[in-house]
Amino acid sequence: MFPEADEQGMPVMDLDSQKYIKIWQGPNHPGVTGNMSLELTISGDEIMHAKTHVGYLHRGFEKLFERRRYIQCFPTCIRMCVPEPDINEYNLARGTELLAGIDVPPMADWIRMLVLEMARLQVLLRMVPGQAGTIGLGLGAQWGLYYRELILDRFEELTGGRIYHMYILPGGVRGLLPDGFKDRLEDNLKKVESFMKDIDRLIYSNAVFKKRTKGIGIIPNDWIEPYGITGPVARAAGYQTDIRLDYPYLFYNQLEFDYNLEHESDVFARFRVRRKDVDTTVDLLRQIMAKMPDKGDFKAETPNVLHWKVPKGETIVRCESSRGEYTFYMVADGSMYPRRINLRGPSYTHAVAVLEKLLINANISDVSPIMVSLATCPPEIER
Amino acid sequence: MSEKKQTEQDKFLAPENKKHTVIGPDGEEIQVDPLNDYFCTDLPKVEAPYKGVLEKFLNWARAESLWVLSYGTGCGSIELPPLFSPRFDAYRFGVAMRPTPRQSGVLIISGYLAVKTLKRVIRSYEQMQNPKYVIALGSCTINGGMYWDSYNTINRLDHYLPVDVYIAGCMPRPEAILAGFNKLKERIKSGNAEGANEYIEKLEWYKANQKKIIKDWNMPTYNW
Amino acid sequence: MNELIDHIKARFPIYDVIESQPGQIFVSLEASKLIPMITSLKTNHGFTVLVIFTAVDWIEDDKFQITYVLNNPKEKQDLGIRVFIHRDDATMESIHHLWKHAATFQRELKEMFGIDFPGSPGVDDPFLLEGWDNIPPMRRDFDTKKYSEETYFPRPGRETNDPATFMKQMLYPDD
Amino acid sequence: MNIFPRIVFVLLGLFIVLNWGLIMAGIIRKIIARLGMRRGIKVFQPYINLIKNYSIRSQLSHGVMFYLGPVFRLSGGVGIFLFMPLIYGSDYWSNFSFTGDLILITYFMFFGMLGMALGAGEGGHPYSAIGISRGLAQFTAIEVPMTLAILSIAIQYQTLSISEIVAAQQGGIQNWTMVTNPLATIAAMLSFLGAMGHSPFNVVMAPQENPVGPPTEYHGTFLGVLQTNRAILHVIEAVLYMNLFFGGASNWGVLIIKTFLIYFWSVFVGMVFPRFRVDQSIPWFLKIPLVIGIAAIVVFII
Repeated sequence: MFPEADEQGMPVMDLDSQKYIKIWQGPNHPGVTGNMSLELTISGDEIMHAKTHVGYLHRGFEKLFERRRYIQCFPTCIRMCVPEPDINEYNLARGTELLAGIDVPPMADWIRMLVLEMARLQVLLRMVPGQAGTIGLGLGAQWGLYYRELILDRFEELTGGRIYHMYILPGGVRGLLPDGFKDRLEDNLKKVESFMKDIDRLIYSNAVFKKRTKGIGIIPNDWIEPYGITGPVARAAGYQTDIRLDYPYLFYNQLEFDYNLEHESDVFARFRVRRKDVDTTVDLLRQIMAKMPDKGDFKAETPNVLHWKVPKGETIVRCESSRGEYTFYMVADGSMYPRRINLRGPSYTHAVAVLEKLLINANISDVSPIMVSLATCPPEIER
Repeated sequence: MSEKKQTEQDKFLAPENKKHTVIGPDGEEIQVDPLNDYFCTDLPKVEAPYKGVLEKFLNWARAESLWVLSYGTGCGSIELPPLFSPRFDAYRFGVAMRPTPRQSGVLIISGYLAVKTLKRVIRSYEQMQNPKYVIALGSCTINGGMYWDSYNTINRLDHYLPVDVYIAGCMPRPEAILAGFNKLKERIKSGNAEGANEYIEKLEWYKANQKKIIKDWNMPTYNW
Repeated sequence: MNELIDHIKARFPIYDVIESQPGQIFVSLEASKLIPMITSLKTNHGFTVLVIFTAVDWIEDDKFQITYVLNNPKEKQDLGIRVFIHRDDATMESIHHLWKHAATFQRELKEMFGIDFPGSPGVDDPFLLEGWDNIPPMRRDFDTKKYSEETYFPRPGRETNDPATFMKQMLYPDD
Repeated sequence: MNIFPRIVFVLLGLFIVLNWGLIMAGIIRKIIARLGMRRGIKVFQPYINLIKNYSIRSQLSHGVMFYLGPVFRLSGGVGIFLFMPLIYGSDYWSNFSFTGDLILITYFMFFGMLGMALGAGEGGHPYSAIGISRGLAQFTAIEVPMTLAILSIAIQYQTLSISEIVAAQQGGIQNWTMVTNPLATIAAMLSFLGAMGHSPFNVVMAPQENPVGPPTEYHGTFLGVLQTNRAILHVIEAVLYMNLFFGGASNWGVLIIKTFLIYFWSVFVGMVFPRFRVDQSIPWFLKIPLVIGIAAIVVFII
């Protein structure tokens, strides 16, 4: 029984009629990804109307950038997407280089690529087993966090930080790889691969898991462009998109890999795409380690960063995050401070417009699998 | 409450919390003012601790069984899942996550607080039961940290909630958080962690600070 | 890409054409011509994805720049369209009928810059802020530091040094 | 035996069962932790949690029924205990067992649920209400194969007294119901999965989908009573299954080992499966276990 709609298309639901309950999922709800909330009107177990409320993490980054010099923006900008901070560094560094016209030495680009792929692996190791945690299979998530720690160890060795690295700077990176780094990383990759076999058995061939995730949260193919859906969510619908292949940045055009596609476009298909992404990432890391030079210049000459007047101009920079296309729009006005840095992450549409539409008629128990399958990350909506 | 303030409060009220009429099952019309009728408007009272050995024993039990409200308020929440993972395993120390504020005793403020979150944090804190403890994670709860000049994040948490333990860093490593838990345990065992009673004693000051920045205060003074 | 620009130039008065990167062009346009142009780009030229939709405050010219970056997924091209409107009484035509998620962008712009988009669904709902009673925060005349100091009880003891003068002080105190 | 010594032994038995329930919870959590490559909680952590919950200073009540909910739940658990013979052949440890106790015990299993539902409903939290509707619907589905299995055993042994059923299974493993009536055992063990509240049938109290179901509003002493009840209930339901299907226990050592293994069966399954939605779990119970249960009856009628 679906409620009537008023002239603006909003459903009319009289809460006093006792047919509907309004419940809030979040902000402190373990099934909601991050600090955001959903206002759900339900009838029985079926969701009649959903509205996303964001802004719980709004820090005004884009305002703060107006008061920060370019180099001061770096420590701030990485906090915009907490689970995967390195893409912010890369985008900001690349945008600054494009605006200022700096050429980056090839060695720096290889190391950047290594860092970005390690970051992607780190996120996927949390996300791929963790998605089963939302429907009650927490064992894989426990194991996954252990293997994620191994990658974080490598980050710590390389950059000194666990979560926030600040390793990529305009003009290059902060340093070369330590001795024996590649061997240790290769060792970890082997462990990750054998762990992924366990995950295949535990999660992806689990009957109950399939039953819970197949056929829910289906995104039709014709939503993708009007809603601006990107990344694994679009690839699960059979839509070929991967920024690394479409708009090759760094040296991605020298590596061999392909789109990871699925066609069912339900929650399980999105989980499958992420699973394939892990294999791709591990493979890419191996290729990068094999192809990168051992030595070289890792930082280009830049002006004194505290007196760096970046010439007037505007540009957009994009890269592929683990969740989809991640884009920065930068405007410089010729002063030492950026005029405007605008971030548009995949969650901006996934968690607001798409989620509100996708939850209609869903079962209330399926809210958290659907949210996790869209990989919503509130901080990048709110900034 | 003055007339002007009343209309200001009404502006922010959720539609279901506005004064309205409900038609009962027998056709009777009932006037409802949800803020006064559905919510408890009483203020809390100070609950004095017991004396002597009994309180010491109970404090030991409270310290060894810390139930944390799983509310990731900021970026520090990215380090909370690793805390319960094989490498750090906070369960060893009696720390566990609870999904509802009624059953939890520790509120971890994991990082900066936007004003909108602060409102929910206050509600969650007030829904927790005495005794309750607050751990503030990260520099941003101490003096604003990275966001000291932001228009939407608070600078010092101790003006809004009584804080038991601060853990500095941006963001603090899991080891630091574990050390913070141990510090909290020491504090509870020594009987000094009476933040809940302190909050009730200085309720007016805390409420004045909270209402200064939460401009749309559309809830009862104390959210039971 | 250049053919496309020539083609558009023939029909719409665009100026300030700048190629910021290969395959990425920014053009400026009069505000009233925007809807016909992006409708034409979307239906005839394959620019089906809206990537960026944001505003820049040029307070010294008393203007808001609204930027629409459209993407052509087939040809791998980006076209940024700049539109300038006056800061006071800032109103722009809504594009929510062209892209479903445009309403979200418009809600944010209304809240952060005070740019109105009449007809966009839910544009007046608060998006990120709650109970905000000051001027829209992303306008450049809003001083976030002053607001923060007045509102949020700064803890005494924080020393803020401008990096450039601080460095000068530390390295060359005699100058 | 005189009534007063019997009451003393009942209280003593309750104390032992409560302690074993708490320690078992600790051991199980420890095993789960080891599976997740962790050290896990201290074995005595459930005791500390219990003391902590009883030491919460402020309590909120939402009305009389809210108070009575945990009390009903506890009386349901204690009620099962009172009529359950614990040790075979011992007059001291057979509690108030009488000839029709099997029927009474199945009634008590539902009694606690209903009382809890009334109490939690008064809490007024929407998640409580959702949890209650899910819980009652699912528990009704769980009861069906369970009841069929019990009927099958009653037909097999021609009695409704648990003591007599245990007595009939003595004399070696070949006499256990597990061997003599495997169909009923399978149906009952499948419904046991649902009764214990582990995955895949714990959507009632799932932290992710529904934090945390009926006990959402319960805290402090109320939660302490619920935890006490859970410790008793887990052991005593395992004792019921032990008595009906696995030959009972002739001393406390055997009881502890058998209840642990029976309870561990539900944990074991729960570790490797995610949870069903309630609209998937009810059809599941009404398909496989139900068919097996009917078959178990049909076999003995023929």
